[in-house]
Amino acid sequence: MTTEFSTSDLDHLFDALVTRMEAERDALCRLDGVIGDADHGVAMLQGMSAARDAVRATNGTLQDKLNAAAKGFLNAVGASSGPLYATGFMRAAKAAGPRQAMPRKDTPLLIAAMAEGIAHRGKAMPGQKTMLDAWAPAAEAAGGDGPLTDRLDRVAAAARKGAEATAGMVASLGRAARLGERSLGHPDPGAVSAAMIVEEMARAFRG
Amino acid sequence: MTTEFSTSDLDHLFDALVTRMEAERDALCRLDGVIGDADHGVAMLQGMSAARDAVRATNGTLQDKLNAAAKGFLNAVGASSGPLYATGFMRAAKAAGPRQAMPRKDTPLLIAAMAEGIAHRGKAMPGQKTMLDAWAPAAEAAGGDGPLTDRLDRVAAAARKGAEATAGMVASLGRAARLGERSLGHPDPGAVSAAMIVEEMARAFRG
Amino acid sequence: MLTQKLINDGDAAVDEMLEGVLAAHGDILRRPEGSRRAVVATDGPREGKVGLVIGGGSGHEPTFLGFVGRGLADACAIGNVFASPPPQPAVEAAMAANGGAGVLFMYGNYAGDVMNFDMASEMLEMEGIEARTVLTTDDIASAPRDQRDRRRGVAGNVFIFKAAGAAADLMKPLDEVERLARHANARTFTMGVALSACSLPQTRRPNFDLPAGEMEIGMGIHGEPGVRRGPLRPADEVADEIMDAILEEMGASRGDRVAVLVNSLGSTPLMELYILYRRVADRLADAGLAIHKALVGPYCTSLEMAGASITVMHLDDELLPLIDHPCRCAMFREG
Amino acid sequence: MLTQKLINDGDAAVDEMLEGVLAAHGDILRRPEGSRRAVVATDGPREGKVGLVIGGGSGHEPTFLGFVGRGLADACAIGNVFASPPPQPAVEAAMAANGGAGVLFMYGNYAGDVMNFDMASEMLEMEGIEARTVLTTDDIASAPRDQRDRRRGVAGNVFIFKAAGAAADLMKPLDEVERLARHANARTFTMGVALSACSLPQTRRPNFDLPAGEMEIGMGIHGEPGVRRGPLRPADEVADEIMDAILEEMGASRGDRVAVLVNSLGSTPLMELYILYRRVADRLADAGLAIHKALVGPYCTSLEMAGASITVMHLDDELLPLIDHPCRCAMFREG
Ligand SMILES: Nc1ncnc2c1ncn2[C@@H]1O[C@H](COP(=O)(O)OP(=O)(O)O)[C@@H](O)[C@H]1O
Ligand SMILES: Nc1ncnc2c1ncn2[C@@H]1O[C@H](COP(=O)(O)OP(=O)(O)O)[C@@H](O)[C@H]1O
Ligand SMILES: [Mg+2]
Ligand SMILES: [Mg+2]
Ligand SMILES: [Mg+2]
Ligand SMILES: [Mg+2]
Repeated sequence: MTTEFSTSDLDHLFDALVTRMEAERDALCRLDGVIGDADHGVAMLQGMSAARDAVRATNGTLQDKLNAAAKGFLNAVGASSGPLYATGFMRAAKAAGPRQAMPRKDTPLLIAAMAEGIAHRGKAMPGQKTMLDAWAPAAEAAGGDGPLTDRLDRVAAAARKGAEATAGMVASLGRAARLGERSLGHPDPGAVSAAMIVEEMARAFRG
Repeated sequence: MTTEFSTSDLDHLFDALVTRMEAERDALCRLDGVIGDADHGVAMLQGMSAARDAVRATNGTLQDKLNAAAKGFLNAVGASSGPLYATGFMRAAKAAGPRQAMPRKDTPLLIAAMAEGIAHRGKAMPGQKTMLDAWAPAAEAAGGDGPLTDRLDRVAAAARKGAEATAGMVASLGRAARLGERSLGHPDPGAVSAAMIVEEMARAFRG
Repeated sequence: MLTQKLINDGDAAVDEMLEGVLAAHGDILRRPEGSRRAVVATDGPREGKVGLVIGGGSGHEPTFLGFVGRGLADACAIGNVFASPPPQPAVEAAMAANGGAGVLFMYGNYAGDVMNFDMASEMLEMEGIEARTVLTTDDIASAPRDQRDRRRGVAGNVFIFKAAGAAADLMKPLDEVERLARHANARTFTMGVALSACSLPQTRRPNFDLPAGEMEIGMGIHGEPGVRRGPLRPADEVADEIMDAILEEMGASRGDRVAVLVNSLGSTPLMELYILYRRVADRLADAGLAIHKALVGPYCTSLEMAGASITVMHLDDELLPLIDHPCRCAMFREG
Repeated sequence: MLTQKLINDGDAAVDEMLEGVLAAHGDILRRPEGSRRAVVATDGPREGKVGLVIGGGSGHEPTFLGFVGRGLADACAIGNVFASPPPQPAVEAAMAANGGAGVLFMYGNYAGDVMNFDMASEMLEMEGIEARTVLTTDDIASAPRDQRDRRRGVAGNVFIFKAAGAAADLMKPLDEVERLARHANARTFTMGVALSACSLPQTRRPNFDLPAGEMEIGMGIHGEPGVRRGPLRPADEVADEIMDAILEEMGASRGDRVAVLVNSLGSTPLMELYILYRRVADRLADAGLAIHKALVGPYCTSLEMAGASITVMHLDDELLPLIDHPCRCAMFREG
């Protein structure tokens, strides 16, 4: 296990993200079917697949690859997830910088950067029952200190907890907002997939 | 029990036919669904209801009432059953003649007349898997001798047996003809409803 | 479990639909005085013109009543769901369409329709109105090629009626309209598949059972079983099977022109129809045939049945201008 | 149990549909050079004309791409099923539609669409092309009246796009086209019910569960849950509930004119739509409103969902000629 997170580690992260989304596609669609339009799993799988292809096709720095991921995801998907994840990946690209590798201890910053991008693009506030309710607590946990694995564990746990908490929220943004009280009791699909993505990132960063 | 079959007996016969078709509508539709277009029960109920209404609205002879039944049935239904039963009722009207009542012992002739009308209109041959495969044997049995109740029992049994036998025939007329061998094993809905109608007529004629 | 429908009363569905159609398309359609189940084009029938009268069961909308209007059919007789109209509305439609040059009945070849329309023709004869009949028999799956006259009429109706309607609109005499109608029918070929059952408004139960993962090949437009049942296959393979059969029947030469209809039987959406059309266009191009006209959509339906049919009309110098002839119907417009 | 569809590969369905559309309607539509998911009208855009660009997810056909053509939209950006297109095709559509007088984006008000089209507008700004945006918000069930700008855009798109497209075709300047588009949107009201779920080509599973005997009232056009779930009721009662809500919102005066659309969400057949229309016409007559234009059919669908929506556009002297303005699109023609 090296102390560096390299471009090839990034390639593997995107492989893992695709595998995870493949496994979860139908479950995410079902969640979206309850309060949305049932396509979230399809969008996330298509987006991550395109991102993975773009990342693999790019021979460059972490920044280049993450920018390619952003573009690949966006052009394959559109929808809500497209602009949100594209902006997230672009912020992560900036945070990773034009390097072939970065210290693993700094990788939690990528999660914080993703969250910032998503918040910037979607203009959601925590508590509105969106993917930000998983990304924002993850970002907050990413800022903590202690050994890397502990921090990453806390990051993943925070995202998961955040996603679970959306079940208790009334949506006020996105497709589900028109549901009002009827959205209560059902987790937000975007928050649930966010927790999965954070978990895969944490696993990959840990090494 | 009178020995005459009167216009008011005819009214009651049509009541019974409507009640029977009400009870059998969905079963006949299911049979038609297997080898046809699933509407036979609907057509027979609509037709008999309109015939009943027309019969009741006509203050005239048996002939008048049966002609009214023909017109009522036809105009309510169209389809295959419409012209067939309309022609059948018109022949029966002729056989009954311009009388208020007819001897019960002659009533089997009405069944034979119905069968003739149906054969004339549809130009079917026995064995082609149509309602004629119930009506034709009924008509033949109607020509037999012996006490009325025995004759009517034989008429009803012949119709039922004829209808059952259609399951073993390959259709060569009507909607099911395009099915070829696939029609084998399924009784013809028109023959099945014909056996029911013959049974109701036999019951009414018996008194 | 009853199927879900937006209706009031199953027995009233056809009459209520008709009221809605007349309310929406009063500029194009009206009911002849005293008639309940016939409609006539407001500006179709005229002195000296052959009257084209179409008809059949309901549940196939826009077929049949949607094709009444200037340039196409003059009048239509409307039956119950999947049931031929009785003779009476056919007579009323014919009387309304009659311009003194005779009337042509056109409808799909079904036992019930033949009996009812033949009775109507006899009644018209007594009125001194000459009524001829041309049956449509475009469903190549419904009988072998040497028994063409036993075949059913299905979605090809659209092109066949259109050709006949144009001929009548061009004031051709009855003999000629009849000849062109037969000619149009002889050159029109359809085959379809069904992916789910429909249900009648009265029973609200699936008309037949089709297990998941299967389709019915050669299905009629009333849910009558087709040629055979087989596993559901990809759209391109379905299009290929149908196009193989149609191209074989049609016997066209490279350079010939065709009109094509990719038709939804009801609930199959445009997305699937265009996926089919893409393959159909490829196959026609491979065969060296030029697509002169393409229709894609629900033109001849079976209530909410899922499935599609493909129709190809083999055009020639006579048919081409008839297919291009403008028409203005309640549910179909060209030119 | 997978739903039954005539497709090849769920992920390829939109692209294959688009190929079919271009093959069938090459006289009206083409793809801009190098573009995968944009279409432009062959004779729409022209020097000095405001370019009207519409777009949204697929699965609503004929909305959106079917409304591209002379007199209506100049170009369209095409997303995945129920998913906003990304910015790139929106930019390509805008470039193709641009006649130097600015571009107007029009689409339904959904979070995803807003984000993607806003990104497209930013990219166009960098190219020196002025792009304005008018969101459609006609679904009265999707938010209270005082939050009109949070409402969804649904089947009313047809009338709203048509009014804006006519204004652009009449060579009105960008300010005026934008004003009329907003005016058209403000006067258009839609509400729908769903009777069954649709399913995505990728998952082929019902998008949501709707127990037999129930309907979803105020359902969106992507299967998003509506206002509430209730027992399935007769067509007249459904029409009444919707018309009560629309008439209340519209606040029209006796003698006013309206355009009406009774729309199928997919598998609801014409028979049911006309039964609904019959009641809608009665209700409008009772309110003293004159129906100037009536559309009945599948205009804005959700794949094979069962259900229907009713749209009423409250016409005035500005909107009436725009609704009557001729248009010639791949899947919609007027005049
Ligand atoms: N403004 C927003 N900010 C953050 N997340 C959002 C916003 N709008 C929607 N989302 C997220 O997007 C998810 C839906 O994504 P997806 O199903 O792919 O797109 P769509 O809603 O276009 O179908 C929601 O569950 C929610 O988490
Ligand atoms: N030519 C014919 N002669 C006698 N019976 C016929 C003929 N054609 C059809 N039938 C009968 O009609 C029945 C179908 O009636 P129905 O379902 O009411 O009409 P349709 O076939 O028009 O839907 C068949 O089961 C068959 O018994
Ligand atoms: Mg979604
Ligand atoms: Mg039948
Ligand atoms: Mg029938
Ligand atoms: Mg979506």
